[in-house]
Order: sequence, then C-alpha cells, then structure tokens
Amino acid sequence: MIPLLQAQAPATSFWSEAFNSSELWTKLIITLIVGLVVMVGLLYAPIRARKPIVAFFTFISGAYWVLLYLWPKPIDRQPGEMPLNTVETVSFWLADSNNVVVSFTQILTGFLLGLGIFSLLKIHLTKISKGHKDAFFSIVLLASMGLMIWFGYADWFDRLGERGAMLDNRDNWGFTQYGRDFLFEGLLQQMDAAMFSVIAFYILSAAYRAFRVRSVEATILLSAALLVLLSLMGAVSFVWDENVKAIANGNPFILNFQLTEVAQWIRNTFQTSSIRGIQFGVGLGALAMGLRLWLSLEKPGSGS
Amino acid sequence: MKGNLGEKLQSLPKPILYLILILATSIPLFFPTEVPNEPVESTKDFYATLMALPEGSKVLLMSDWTGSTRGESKGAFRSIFKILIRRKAKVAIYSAADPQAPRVAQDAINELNMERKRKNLPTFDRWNDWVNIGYFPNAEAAINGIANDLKGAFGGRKDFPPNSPPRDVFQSPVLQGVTKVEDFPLMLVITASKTSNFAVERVSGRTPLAFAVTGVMVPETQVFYQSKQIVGYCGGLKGVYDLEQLMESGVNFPDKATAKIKSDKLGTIEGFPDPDNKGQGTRYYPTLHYALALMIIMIILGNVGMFLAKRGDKS
Amino acid sequence: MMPLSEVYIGEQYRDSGWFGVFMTLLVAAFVLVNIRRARGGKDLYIRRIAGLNAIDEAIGRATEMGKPVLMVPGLSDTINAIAVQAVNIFAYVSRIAARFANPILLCCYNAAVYTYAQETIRDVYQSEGVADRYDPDSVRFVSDRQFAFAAGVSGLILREQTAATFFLGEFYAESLIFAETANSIGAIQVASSTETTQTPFFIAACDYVLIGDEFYAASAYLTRQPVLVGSLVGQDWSKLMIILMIVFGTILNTFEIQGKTTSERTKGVWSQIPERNKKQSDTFMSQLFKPQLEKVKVERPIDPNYVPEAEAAK
Amino acid sequence: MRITAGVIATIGLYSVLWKENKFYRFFEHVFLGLAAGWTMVALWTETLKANWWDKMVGTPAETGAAATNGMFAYALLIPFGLMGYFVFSKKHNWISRIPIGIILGLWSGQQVQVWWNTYGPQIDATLKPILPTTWDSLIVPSTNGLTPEQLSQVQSQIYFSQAVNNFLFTLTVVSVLSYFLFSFEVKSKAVKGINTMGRYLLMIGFGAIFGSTVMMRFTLLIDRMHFIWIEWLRDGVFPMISGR
Repeated sequence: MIPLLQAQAPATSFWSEAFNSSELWTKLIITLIVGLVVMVGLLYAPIRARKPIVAFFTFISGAYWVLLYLWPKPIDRQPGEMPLNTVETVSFWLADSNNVVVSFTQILTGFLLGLGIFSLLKIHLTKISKGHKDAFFSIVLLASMGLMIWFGYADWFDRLGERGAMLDNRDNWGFTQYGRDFLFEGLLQQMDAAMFSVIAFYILSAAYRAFRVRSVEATILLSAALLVLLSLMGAVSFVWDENVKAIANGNPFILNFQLTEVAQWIRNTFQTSSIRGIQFGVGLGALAMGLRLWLSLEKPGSGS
Repeated sequence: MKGNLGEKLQSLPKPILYLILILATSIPLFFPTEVPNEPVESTKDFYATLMALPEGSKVLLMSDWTGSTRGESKGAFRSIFKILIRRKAKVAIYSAADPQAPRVAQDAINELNMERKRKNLPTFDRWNDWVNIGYFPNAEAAINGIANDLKGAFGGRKDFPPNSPPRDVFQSPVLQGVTKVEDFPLMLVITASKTSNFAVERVSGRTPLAFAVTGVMVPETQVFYQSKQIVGYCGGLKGVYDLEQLMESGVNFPDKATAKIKSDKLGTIEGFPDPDNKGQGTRYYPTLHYALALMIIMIILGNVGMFLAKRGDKS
Repeated sequence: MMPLSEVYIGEQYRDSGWFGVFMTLLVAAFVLVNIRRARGGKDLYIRRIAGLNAIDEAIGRATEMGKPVLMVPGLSDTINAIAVQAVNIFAYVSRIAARFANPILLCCYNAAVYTYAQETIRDVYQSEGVADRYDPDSVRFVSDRQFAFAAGVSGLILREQTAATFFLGEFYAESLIFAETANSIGAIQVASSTETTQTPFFIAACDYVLIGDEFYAASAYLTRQPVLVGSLVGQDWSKLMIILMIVFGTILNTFEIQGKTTSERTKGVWSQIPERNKKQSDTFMSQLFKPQLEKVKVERPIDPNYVPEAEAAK
Repeated sequence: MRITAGVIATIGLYSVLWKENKFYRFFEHVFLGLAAGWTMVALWTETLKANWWDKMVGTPAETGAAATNGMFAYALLIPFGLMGYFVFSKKHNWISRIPIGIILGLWSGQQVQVWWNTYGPQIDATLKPILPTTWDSLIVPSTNGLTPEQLSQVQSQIYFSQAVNNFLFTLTVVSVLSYFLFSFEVKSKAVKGINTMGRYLLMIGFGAIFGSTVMMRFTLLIDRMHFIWIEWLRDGVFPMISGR
C-alpha cells in the first residue's frame, strides 16, 4: 500500500480499486452484505461452537503480531524493491500490512463507542422520563452534549474547504467558530485544568492525614518524601548547597551532602531501582496475561 | 490541654487546609521574585541536545499535552520552540495521546508567533517551518506504525499551506525527503501521559529521543534516562525553570570560570540573554516554594500533633 | 554484499538479536508449562496477599450498610489485559454482592471495556441464578475524557454514598481524586494501579493497596483457577530467572570491567584502539543485550511499476 | 466573556471541596455532556475519517498529492463493530465477545512483540559493576580544572562510592523483585529478611515518587490561580472597570 501512496496514478489490484470507481462501490457493497450475512449466520451458531469461534478470531488477530515478531525481517530493504524469495515475500507483506492492522483496534473501539453513548443516553433519558429529582441535571448534560456535537461538526465542515487556513486567524471567524471556541477552549479545556488542579488540595490533605511516624514503613516513606520536597525548592537547596560547599571547601566527600546531590542519590539509587523492580513484575504479568488471552486459556470473567 | 491541642493539630478541618493552600498559591503570584537555582543534569543534557542540532535540521515532535496540564507542559512547549526557532529547525508535529492535542499545540505556536510579530521578528510559519500531521488514536499502535513505516503512517495526512486548500504533508518543506523515522536527527516528546513509554519501546535505538515530561512522570522518565534510552529530559516546572535559565546563560558560557551554570560533562554551550526567555517557569517557580513549604509544615504539624496527643493520653 | 544465506536469518536475529526473542519465548514456555502442570492437578502454593483478603471484608461491610459497592476498572484507552484482569476481579466481587443482593456500580472509561464488563457481570448474575436482580444500568459508561470521568465518578461516590470502593487497573492522575473523595465519606477502599507512579497516592489515601503485580496475582489468588495459578507460577519462574541473570551478570561485569583493553567492537566490527580502561559497553553482557549490526547491502530486483516519490511529487 | 465562563466553571468544580452541592452537580453534568459531545465529534473527525473512511473509499488527486485507491475490505469492520451491540440481547450476547476478542488478540500479540524492547535494556542497565576498579580515592575526586584526558580517565574509573551505590541499586532491584515472588514458601530467615528489606526500599522509592509528583500537582493549581487572579481579574476585569 505504500507505493500506492507515492505513485501518481495508483495501480489498481483485486484489493484496491480507484477512488469513486463503480468497481470499488460494487465490491464494497458485496463485502458489506457478506459480512452481515456471516453475522446473521452467527445467530444460529450451536452453543458449543461459540467458544471456538471467539477463540479463533482472538488467535488470528494476535497471530499477526507474533508472526511479525518471529518471522525473519528483511535486511536492508529499500523502497520499490521486490522480495528475493518466499521467506521475504511473507516478511514484506507483514511489514506492509502493519499500518492496516494497527488501525483495526482504534476503528473497532470507535464503532463500539456507540454503546457507551447509548448507555449514557439510556440512563439520563430514563431519569428525565421518570421525573427523577436530578432530571434537570440530566437535561443539562444532554443539552451541552447536543451543543458540542452541533458546533463541533459545523466548525469541522467549515475548516474542510478553502476557508480552512483562514480560520487560523480570529478575524475571519463566524458564529460557529466562536460558539465552538466558547464550548471547547472556554469551558471544556478550563474544566479539564480545574479538575486536574483539584488534586493539589487532595494531595495536601492526604499527606497531612497519612504521613505520620507510625510504622517503620510510614517513616521511611515520609522522610524520603520530605527530602525530595526540600530539594525541589530551588531556593532552599541552593542555600543549603552553598553552605555545604563552604564547609567542604573543595573536599569532594563533604560535597556529596549537598541537598540536590542527596535527592539525586535517592532518585538514582532507590527510586529508579524500585520502579524497575516493580515494572519487571508488571511486565511479566502483562505478557503472561497476554498469552492467556491470545490462546483463550482463561474463562472470561474468571472471577468465578 | 496538651491532648486537646494535639487532637486539634492532628485533625484540622479540610476546608481550612484548602483555604490556606489557596492563599499560599495566590498571593505570591502578585510579587514576582528571582529564585537562585542549579539546573539538574537531565535538563542540561536536554538543552545540550537541542543546541547541538545543526541549523535547519528536521525534528519530529510528539505533542501530547492539553489544557489539563498547561501549567507545566505549555511552559516546556514554549521554551522548546523558542530554542528550535533559534536553531532554525523544521518541526513535524503529531499527537497520539488526545484528539485535542494538535489543536492545543497549534494555538500555542500561533500565540508565540503573535508575540514575535509584535517584536517584528520573523514568524515560525505553518507548512514552511512546521506541519501539523494531526492526531493518531491508540497511541501504542500508532507509534509502532510511525516507527516501523513512517511513510505509511503519515501518508494521506494533510495540512494547510499559506492560504490554500490542504495538501499532503509530504509536500511540505518540513517532510521533504523524509521516508523513515531515522531521517529525523532528533525526536522530541512533550507529553503528560505514558505515550513517552511507547516512544521508548518503539523508537529508541532508531533515532535519539528527548522528552519534556510533567513532574509526575519524572521518576519513570529517570529510568529511561539512566538506561540511556533517552538522551535527556526536562521534568516538571523545575525542568522548565532550568531550561529558561539555561537559555539565558548557557552552559560553561562564555567560559567555564565565569559561567553561571557549569558542567564537567558538557562543553561550552552558548546562551541567548533575552528577557523573553523568562516564561511560565520564572513566573510560577517562586510560588511553588510557598506551596511546598506549606505541605512540609502541615506534615510536621500533623506529627507533632500526634506526639502531643500520645503524651496527652499517657498523662 | 552479504551471502544470500544470511538473508534468511532475518534482521531481528542478527548478531545477538536472537537473545531477546529467545528470552521472550522462554518466558512464554515457563508460563505455558506451568499452566499444564496446574491443569494436571498439581496443586501449587501461593503466599498470602493482605490486600486481597480485604475484598471480602469490604463487601461484607457494604452489605451491612446496604449501600452500593463502587468499582472502577481503570482508564485503559481500549480494552486490554489490565482492564480484563480488573473486570475479572470485579466479577468475583459482584458474585458475592449478587448473593447478598447488594447494589453494585461499575463505572467504565472506555466503551469497549463497558461492553466486556456488561457481558461479564450479566453472566455472573445469571450463573448465580439471580438474573432478575441484575440492573444493566449498574454497569455504566461515564465518559472517556479523563477528568470528566473523574468529576462524574466522584459525583457518584458522593451522591450514592458508596460503602466500599474498588479502584483496580490503569490509574493516572485522577487516582487521588477518587481515593480522597471516597475517603471523605469513609468508604473502605481497595486500590491498585499498574502505573507505579500512582501507587504512593493510593498508599496514602486507601485502606488496602495492591502493589505492582499483586494486581495480576489477584485473580489467581481469589479463584485458585488452575490456569491462573499455573501462569502465576510461570511468572515467578521468569522473575527468578531475571534475578539470577542480574546477579550473574553483575558479578561477571564486575570482574570483566577490571583491567584495560586495546580493542573494541562497534557496529559488529572489531577495531584496534589505544589502550584504555574497559567500559561497560565492552562487557560480554552488554554486547549480548545490544546487538550490533554490521551495515550490509542486499541487492534486490526493483519493482517495474514503482515510481520514486521524487517523480511522484512533480 | 470566554475567560469569565472558564473562571465560573473552575470555581464550580472547586466547590466540591466544601461539599457536594447543586452548583458542582450542574458543572459536573455540563462537563460530562461536553466531553461526550466532543468524543462524538472526535470519533469521526479524528479517528474514523482518516483511518477508516478515507482508506476504504480512497481519496481524489489534489495539487501535489496523488490519488489513493480505496480498499473495500475495510467494510468488513462494520459488521464486526455491529457484533458488539448484541451485548444487550439476552440470547445472543456472546456474539459481542468477537470484536472484544479481536481487540484483545491484537493487544496480546503486541505484548509478545514489545516485552523485550521495554525490559531488555533495563535489565542490561541493572548490571552495574559492584567492585571499584581503582582505590586511588574512595570517592569520585573533584573534576574541576582537569584536562579532557584526565577527565575521561577519571570518568572511566569506578570509585568505591560508585561501587557501593551500584551495589545498593542492584540490591534494591533484586530484593523488590523477590518481594513479588508469590509461589515460593519462604522458610529461611535470610530470604524473609530480603523481602522485608525489599518492602522498605520500595517505600523509599515511593516517598521519592510522591515528592516529585507533588511539584506537578501544585504547579497546576498555581496555573489555575494565575488564570483566575492575573489573567482574569488583573488583566481582564480591572481594565474593564477602570475603563468605564
């Protein structure tokens, strides 16, 4: 597919037809119908066939990446070159289909988003219809959702055409742009920032409540945190370090007691290493779980 | 009475805590002050890497921050672009973390350009100096695609040349002759999310990586910096402040003896004294001290309270 | 030009490149072998994990108070093992909740996760024979923007006055928003983030915290399903292997790095250099971990209908 | 006007710190609504349009950009997407597992692919020499005013202090890792000791993480305050009032 992007008049093949050609549309519609037929067919799948079917699809999709990883990769491949042998034919194909496969996850997730929105609508519409005490807020939610969708798309269409570039400049803005800007920059972005910064309050209260010299662990946690906090206050560490330098007057050993040095030492020696220790475990966990899912070894919802 | 005092100190009502914090973070803003500071190694390396770029080199930049972290990321973004503009770099921008990110980055650059216009400096033009390749959903997969097959990944993406309809990004001067990620002498990542990890997983070893991350990510980024998977990084507000100071006074510059910022590892790297260097870092960093101080005081108070309470119980 | 035979080797296996592949396969083997063992009826030991015993306690408490149990399977961009693992644990939780007819609330950040959770939890209720007690709205999609989600969930926590909250999965900055909000209404909290950088906050604000891959151990620990237990043992073998590799490698490097060298290997080629102290990069281990590929040229026929972009641009 | 709205929204969300109230609830729902709306927009404009539709139907030739062909096979994804919607059917909900299965399969496959890329280099970076290569001085001597040769000489040596740090580093990694061994019954005191030590060392790490994180959180709050007091009140409202 890469050469196709580069060539002036792309060569068509069985899999790719020219833009807006009748062949493309016929094939497209046929594919769609076939797909839907298969889907309907699944409705009649016998119960014991269900597990294998799911397992099959899971395995196939995982197999691509595993193959891409294990199959000999071409050495020193230049654009436009043709494979030397069957091994390379496969590896070329694997490499080229990378971008296609990559997009599957996001496309499917995109299609599924409808379900999420459906759940949202269901909950709030029932609230409204039942006249729940928070019905008003549900209305607010749906209204702001509608507005955002409307302005979002209107603005997007405006930017598609010739005017797109001009709209970078506020002078050429219309009602749509201002509306979108108000909702997006004015509200959404600001609320994002606001909600994020709320954490500052919580972090304070959490530290105030939890950082007590109760157990050995708590004490260690607390003192390490305090040291790093101090080192982050440029002024404090600067003054401290200046004094240390003064005391040390060149003695490299004493120089190690500069606050920045100590903090850096904690970071490099303990923080980095403990994170690494944890991450090794987590990584293995993910890999093992990946294997179990790929080979469908695990019962779904195995909390049973 | 001690006991009571202890109890009080141990359990200050949250609203009061919050009120104090608001005061501590608001008042100092009105009184800008200069704070002495020594940049950390990682930021020095970061600055050195940027300054080592030959003029006019092409840089791939993954901009993964939005309004929610503008406090930190915007400062970093602006400083980095001030340097890149001085290096006359050509920047290809894309995002993998958040659909908003490309817009946010675009607005930030426009803001910079407006300031430059006011000072009658040449602007950093879309399409000619930088292209916005747009947003790639599903960071992990997208970055993998970019690393393995840049042509394919960016293919078909469009951006706006000066007042004309959108065109294929590979037509722009920025991406002329670029076919794979190795064609960029440097990949920058300005991120507030774990997309940096994906960059390390997929891109490290193919082309040098340098990160500008939020404070919360400093620990995990330190890991990559130590294992030399990235050449340098600028972490959190401290990083931004360091960067602004480095821009002002360089490293071992004009010469090691008189330099404001010294380094044994790095050679002489020039700085550009210019009031414009002072940005968010310089504005926020002093205030941060009061907030941190408050935090420390509160922790101490809590513990003192606990001891007093214990003593109170005994007597 | 290199011998054609090498073309078959494949880029990723050249020099010491095979080592990475080998290690990956080894770990996979460990996991699969142990799953076999476990399935073969061998009962394998798992040590006690404090955070997990708390789960039952938390639900019990919620039942006493008759208040809902809130569960959040993290903020994964799309459904992945982390989300699945979280939902699996929640399946266990909601099973108990279902028995005691305790209301549950499962807030999803992502539509795909929502689909999976919806399916799984319904299954749980059906298999418990109380399908009628299941309310599809108890598993809901809140928002897929981080802080909108945070705002929504903490709103829910405060309004529903949840008695027990479970935050398991991928959590980022919002972790503390949830934890503190839940704490402020005195709910029991069991939490875990696969993001190491968030764990300290959970530790500070929550009652029970699963650190690192205790999270992955959870379902095995709770359900003792052979497959899961086996895989857990496999992971442990791999960890042990890494530990040994580190110990062995460290000792090896330590002794190797003493002394000087007059030759070094870069890009797969040995070259003579003036004598210098040995560097880390000279050691056997680092050569093993960092494959150094000699630049080679492979002649291939050019595709006739390929147009170089230089012309395409015209 | 725009900024004012932002400020009000900010205060609205902050009000939850006091207690859950109608004001907060209002903005919470506005927030959720906008977010959902935005997602609906981004779904097409940012995801499906470029990654699915354009690939499926192709794009016409434009100035400089060549036309691209359409690959009809992409249409197959529609039915697979639709299968997810069976989740609400009591009888056929199993079908919704298929798209999920595909996504999970892709994810799992990638894990196999990236595991070593991520952790290989980190394992390598953990293998640090734990014996000094020189005893000239116990700690790294000060490097001021050394010639480049001397400097590189010093840097190529490993001094006692570094060796000790490296040892601590490796020790931490190993002990933390061994703390996460679940399936081995620990009998020997020594191993128990290592595990508890692992836990303590872990706590040092967590403390440090906490410290570094606090900085960011406060920075964001400061940014908000700057937004309210400086951008809005001082540079926005005052000029307006004093203008009249």
